[in-house]
Amino acid sequence: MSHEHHPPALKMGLPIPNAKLGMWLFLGTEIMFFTAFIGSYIVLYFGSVDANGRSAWPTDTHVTHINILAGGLNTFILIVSSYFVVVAHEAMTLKDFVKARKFLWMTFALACVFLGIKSYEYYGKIHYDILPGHIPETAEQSVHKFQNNLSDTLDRKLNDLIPGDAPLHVKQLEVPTALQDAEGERLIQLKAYSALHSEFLKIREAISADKLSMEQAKVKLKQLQENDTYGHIVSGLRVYDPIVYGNLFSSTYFLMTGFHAIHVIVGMLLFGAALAVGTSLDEKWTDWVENSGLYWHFVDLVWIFLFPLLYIIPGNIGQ
Amino acid sequence: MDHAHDDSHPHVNYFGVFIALCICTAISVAFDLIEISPILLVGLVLAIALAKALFVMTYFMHLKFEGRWKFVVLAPTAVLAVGLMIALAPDMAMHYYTMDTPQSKMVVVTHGGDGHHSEEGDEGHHAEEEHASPSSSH
Amino acid sequence: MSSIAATAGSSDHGHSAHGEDRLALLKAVPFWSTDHKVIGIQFLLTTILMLMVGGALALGVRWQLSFPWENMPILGALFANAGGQVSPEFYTMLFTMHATVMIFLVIIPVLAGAFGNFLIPLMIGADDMAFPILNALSYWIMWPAAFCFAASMVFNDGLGPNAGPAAGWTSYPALSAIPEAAPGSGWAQFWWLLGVTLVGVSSMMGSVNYMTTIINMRAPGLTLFRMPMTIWGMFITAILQAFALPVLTAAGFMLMADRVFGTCFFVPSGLVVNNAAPTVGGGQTLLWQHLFWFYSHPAVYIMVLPAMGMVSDMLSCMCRKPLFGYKPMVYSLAAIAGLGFIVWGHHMFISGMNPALGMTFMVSTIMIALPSAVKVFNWIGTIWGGRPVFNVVFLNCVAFISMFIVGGLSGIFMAAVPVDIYIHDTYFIVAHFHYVLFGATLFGVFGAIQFWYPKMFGRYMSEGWGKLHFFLSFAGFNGTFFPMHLLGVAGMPRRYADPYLYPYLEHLLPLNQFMTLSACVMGFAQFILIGNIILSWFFGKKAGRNPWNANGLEWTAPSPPGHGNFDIPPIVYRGPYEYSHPDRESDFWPQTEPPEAPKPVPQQDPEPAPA
Amino acid sequence: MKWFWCCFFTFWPILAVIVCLASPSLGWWFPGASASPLGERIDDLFYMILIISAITFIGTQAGLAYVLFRGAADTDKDPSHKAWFSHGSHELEVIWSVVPAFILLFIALYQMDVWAEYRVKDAFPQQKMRSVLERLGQERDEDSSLALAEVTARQFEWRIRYPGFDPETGDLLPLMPEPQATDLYAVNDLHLPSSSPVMINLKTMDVQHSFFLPELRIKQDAVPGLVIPIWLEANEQRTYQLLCAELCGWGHYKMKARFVAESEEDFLDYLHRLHEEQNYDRVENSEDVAAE
Ligand code: HEA
Ligand code: HEA
Ligand code: CUA
Ligand SMILES: [Cu+2]
Repeated sequence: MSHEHHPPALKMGLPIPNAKLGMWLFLGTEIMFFTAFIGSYIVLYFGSVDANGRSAWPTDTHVTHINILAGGLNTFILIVSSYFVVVAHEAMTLKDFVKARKFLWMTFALACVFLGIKSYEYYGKIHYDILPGHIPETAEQSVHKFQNNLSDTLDRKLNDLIPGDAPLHVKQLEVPTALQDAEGERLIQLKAYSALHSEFLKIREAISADKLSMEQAKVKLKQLQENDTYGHIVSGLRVYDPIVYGNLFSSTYFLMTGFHAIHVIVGMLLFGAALAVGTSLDEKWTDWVENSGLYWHFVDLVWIFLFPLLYIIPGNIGQ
Repeated sequence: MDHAHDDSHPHVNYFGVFIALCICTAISVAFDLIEISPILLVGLVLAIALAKALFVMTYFMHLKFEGRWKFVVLAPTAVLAVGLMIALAPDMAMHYYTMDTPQSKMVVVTHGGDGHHSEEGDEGHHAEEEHASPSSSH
Repeated sequence: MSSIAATAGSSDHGHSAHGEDRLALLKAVPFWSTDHKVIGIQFLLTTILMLMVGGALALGVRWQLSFPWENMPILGALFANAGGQVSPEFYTMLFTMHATVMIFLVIIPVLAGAFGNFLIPLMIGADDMAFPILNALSYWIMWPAAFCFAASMVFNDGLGPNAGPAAGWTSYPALSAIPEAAPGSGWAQFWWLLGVTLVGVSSMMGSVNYMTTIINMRAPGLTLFRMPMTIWGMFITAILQAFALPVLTAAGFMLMADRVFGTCFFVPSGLVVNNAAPTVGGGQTLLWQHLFWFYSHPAVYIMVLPAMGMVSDMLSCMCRKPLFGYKPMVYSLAAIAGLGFIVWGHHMFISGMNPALGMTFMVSTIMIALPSAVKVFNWIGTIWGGRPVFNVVFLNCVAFISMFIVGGLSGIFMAAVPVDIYIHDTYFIVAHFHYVLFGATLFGVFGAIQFWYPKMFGRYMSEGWGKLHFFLSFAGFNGTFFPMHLLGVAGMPRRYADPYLYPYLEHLLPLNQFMTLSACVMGFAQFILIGNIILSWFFGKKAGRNPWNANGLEWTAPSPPGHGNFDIPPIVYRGPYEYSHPDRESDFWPQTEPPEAPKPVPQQDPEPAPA
Repeated sequence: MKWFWCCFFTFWPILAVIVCLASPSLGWWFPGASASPLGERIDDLFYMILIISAITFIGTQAGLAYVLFRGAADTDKDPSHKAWFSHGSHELEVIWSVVPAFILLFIALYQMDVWAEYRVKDAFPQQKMRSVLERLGQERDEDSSLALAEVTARQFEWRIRYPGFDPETGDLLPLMPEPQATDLYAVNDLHLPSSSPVMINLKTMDVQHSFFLPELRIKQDAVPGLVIPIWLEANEQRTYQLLCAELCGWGHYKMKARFVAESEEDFLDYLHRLHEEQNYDRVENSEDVAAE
């Protein structure tokens, strides 16, 4: 690490160790890194206008599945962990390494909790398919997405029923013969499949003729789901409402929180290194803990800004 | 958690700072729950975020006890960070030229959601409806 | 070669015992070493190799421009199929990779990587960098980056006319963001972006390291305003890197995500590209340009400031005269850097930017000529009344000044927005940046190689070959790039695989052929440089500690310095430019010489036993 | 040897100046005098900067040559004589920062008008553009667009959309932002009235392109997702080159098109011709087609 060769009296430069100075400079670069993300987000937010020239950013938390309480909880968790880090560092300077380890462990654990809550939020997004590139932005795209999802479901079912490597259209041709040979549960399944498939063909035709509006698609899907024979196959399907600028929204959301999460993981690695030495943690690690702590506080700082910008403000401004 | 009151070189009441940060967070979340004009809300919430950031930097990151170099390191980044956003705004956030994308030709009507927190509700996205003026571009 | 020749030889003999040492430094080069000198030399050799690669790609470009659609020799047989003909896709790949290699693997690493590494600890009297391991990493990460660039050239259909990144080094979306827009660029563009990110990481590691080292590890007495200009140049460059580069890295991640994960930061919706389905999106393409140039404009100063610093040092030494206006030089360096952050929009004047921004950026851009003017005049002032030694170092420095003036003045044309309406994206731009990048920076680097070579390897480089190299490079350079101004005025657009499709450009073919010829001369002249570097390891005249009778700290260390650099920890008493002090007998006054010295000692060389 | 190098560094700027002076006559210069009033003003600005920078260039290179020669002469005269020990001069620094500062500021401010006229929408010659449209007999209301055509770039061609004629009155319709049934289309062939300012809307279907008319000194990028208005005014009735100046893929170099500036009557005729071609339904030929 730092070489202190010259007698301190003759030392030029700043009265702080190289490692700490380097960490601060690195944090400066990190600020610019997140500035690019956050700045892009802010300008894109305002720049995503509709015909009225106003920002049409999706802000409704029901639509975006932004969970303000989860975000708030995560803010709280990071603050607690930041606090634990200072306590741990203080313990290090006081040579109370047992206490330092205890608090480092707690920080580490809190980081895990943070990531857990984050994954829960991600899971919600994935569940509602709020993923970049997946979101319909017009009613037309919604209907198409419905068609694609239905078709995928059918394909999956077909593959279940007729295993093998043959291409789908070949399997499709085998369905009538399979129907004749089948009996019992398999027969029921096959019947359900082919009934659904013929429904699908009608739907597809209607869509390509532009005759199925989104509302009609919803009704149609409901009918399908209520059907006794094949309702269970499509029970998981949904006609997704379009979200204008939803793709851009989810792009920025995942970008910012994703890179923040990567930073959290890096922080965990830093603490993990100090924890990995176990009971032999000693004053040689004080600088390490201090600098990892600085880094960790920075991660906290980023979140402190992400929380209002991503969660609170959009969630309230739209109404 | 009173053991935080150990005295080390800079005398900081870390626990106090911690409580302050928690209160700030709570206030932010509270703003979400009460009715308040959006502009006020943005201002207040950002002010609180700034306050929190300053707390973390001055006490947790010990900037209060560092020499003047802290300004030399932090001032340029702060200026550049704000400057970059300001410079992006005229192009990205306001549009001098007319936009020509499907979204920018729609009229988005938001039927403001009734409440806030029906988390991950059972139905899909349900509150927002768009009346896309039939996208005639192609 | 008056005063230098007179004393330089005298210290030769004492150091012949260092032969072992000398090779030790070189032998470490292929391996992992954390010694800053080894890393510096590693960088230097790598970048010279890359210069040849980038140059070969440039010659490919030149071939197509002077013999359009004719089978290309050598390179054509190697790369392009279809019988060695340059296809338009291949041409795009050629200039994209030419620029990429030259900028990311030659100019930036040779300045910051090679000379920054080698010189910073030596010139500030430190034993090594602040973070030696990080430093070594910043070199070795260049190789994965180079690998990514190489991969980007060979991906897809293998080596062939359809392979390679196809969006220029500026990589503007939507061309770079939508794979269908450039068939064949599929994964290539991704690899390219990954490569850029990796060099970015490398530079970032370097810059934090340099800043820490320069701030915190200076020798006692070396106050900020006693630092040599080289150190100032490196320091300010490191600051630029540190604060501008992360933005490009961030933007690079966004563009990569657009290509790979379906995000849409730079992809507006509803684009119909290559008859594919309309894009789903919502982003804005101009955002990339802003973020890209927010880095890449400061980056062009990253590519020149260290060279400016080195030239200042070399000039002062070669003219045996203090640097004219040291403080104005430092301030102007800082001013260039500061202004450099607020001018990026001049690359976007006609890109559909808000016109009000255009005006703002025009004023700031033109004003950046001011600190540059101060520098130019001060360099001339340094030679003025000096006693120049017309050696290779000096010649390259003068070429630097002369070429920088040309490149800078053409910058003024482009900075004037109305004029830029016409000359934007024509060869005028190409002329401009080759003048500043090759004409200024590379000539500065050639000089620097000659100047610090004795410190690196303990031997002089050959003057004769050096002069020949200089002459051919200079003539070839101007023959290649000066006519580009005229092509630009004639309205020849850049990045055209076949400009002669347009009647009003047809008559420019002979001129282009002349330029290609000159480029070959310039290109083959580089073999002389390489030969000179290699042969001088073995046959060069041996050099002592201070072969040029220079003042800097690096000259008080052995040549080449051993591990830990200084055998006597240096203490600094004065600035680095006290040449020809009237009260002294010798015409130089090393920074480390104590002022109370009873008698001026001409040759400060205590001859310590080598370790 | 040193005299050689002194001459060398003196010689090349002289050569450069000679080449520059000779190049217009060798054809290595602007593609003809500017064919538009705005272009003329751009050329004037270019020449102004050329003169300023030529003076600077000659001045600095001469200064460089002078100090080189003087240095060489000094070392010749008295080899033991030391260099001038000077750390600089405060007065000189002030002079050579203040003088360029004024020159540069002047250059910057002097450009503003032309730029504003070219790019700032409010500074467009709207009155003139309106009167052209009136002369063409376009039915106008106050807020219909001033643009006479819409140019859409795509890999690798230019698509042009003109407003069509009113089926009832036969009058020229205004250009609508969205395509209309009456619109007229052409590819790589832009016709516009000459001798008065006309406006077009520039768009792109795919990636970024740039609309470049070298003879008129006009260039503007077409940005995905934006409609950018450009106005132009061709002095002469003739055909001009239209190129793409922004890298847009492998075929960037071949986005060749022409711009025909013609009289207003010819322009209307052209539109009528387009109208007929487009509405020509090939009825007579339908049997031949079926027979094949
Ligand atoms: C080392 C690299 C370097 C340097 C130092 C510069 C320096 C400058 N550059 Fe350059 N530039 C590039 C590298 C560089 N540039 C590159 C690579 C590109 C193209 C990228 C791409 O598109 O691929 C580019 C493109 C570029 C453009 C965009 C053109 C376009 O695409 O349309 C512009 C426009 O303003 C510009 C301007 C300037 C100016 C004003 C300076 C000034 O700093 C110059 C200042 C110096 C002087 C002016 C000379 C000395 C001064 C005097 C002798 C005093 C007296 C002078 C006067 C009174 C006029 N540059
Ligand atoms: C530091 C940067 C740098 C350097 C040194 C150079 C050096 C050269 N460049 Fe480069 N150039 C750029 C940076 C640089 N360039 C950039 C940024 C662009 C813009 C790209 C874009 O538009 O995106 C560009 C674009 C560019 C173009 C325009 C392409 C176009 O727009 O269509 C041209 C055309 O002539 C060109 C030519 C040259 C030549 C002849 C050299 C010569 O100086 C090279 C001299 C040759 C050598 C030093 C090597 C000699 C090696 C050999 C002789 C070995 C031969 C071996 C084999 C053939 C096996 N360059
Ligand atoms: Cu279109 Cu280049
Ligand atoms: Cu620039």
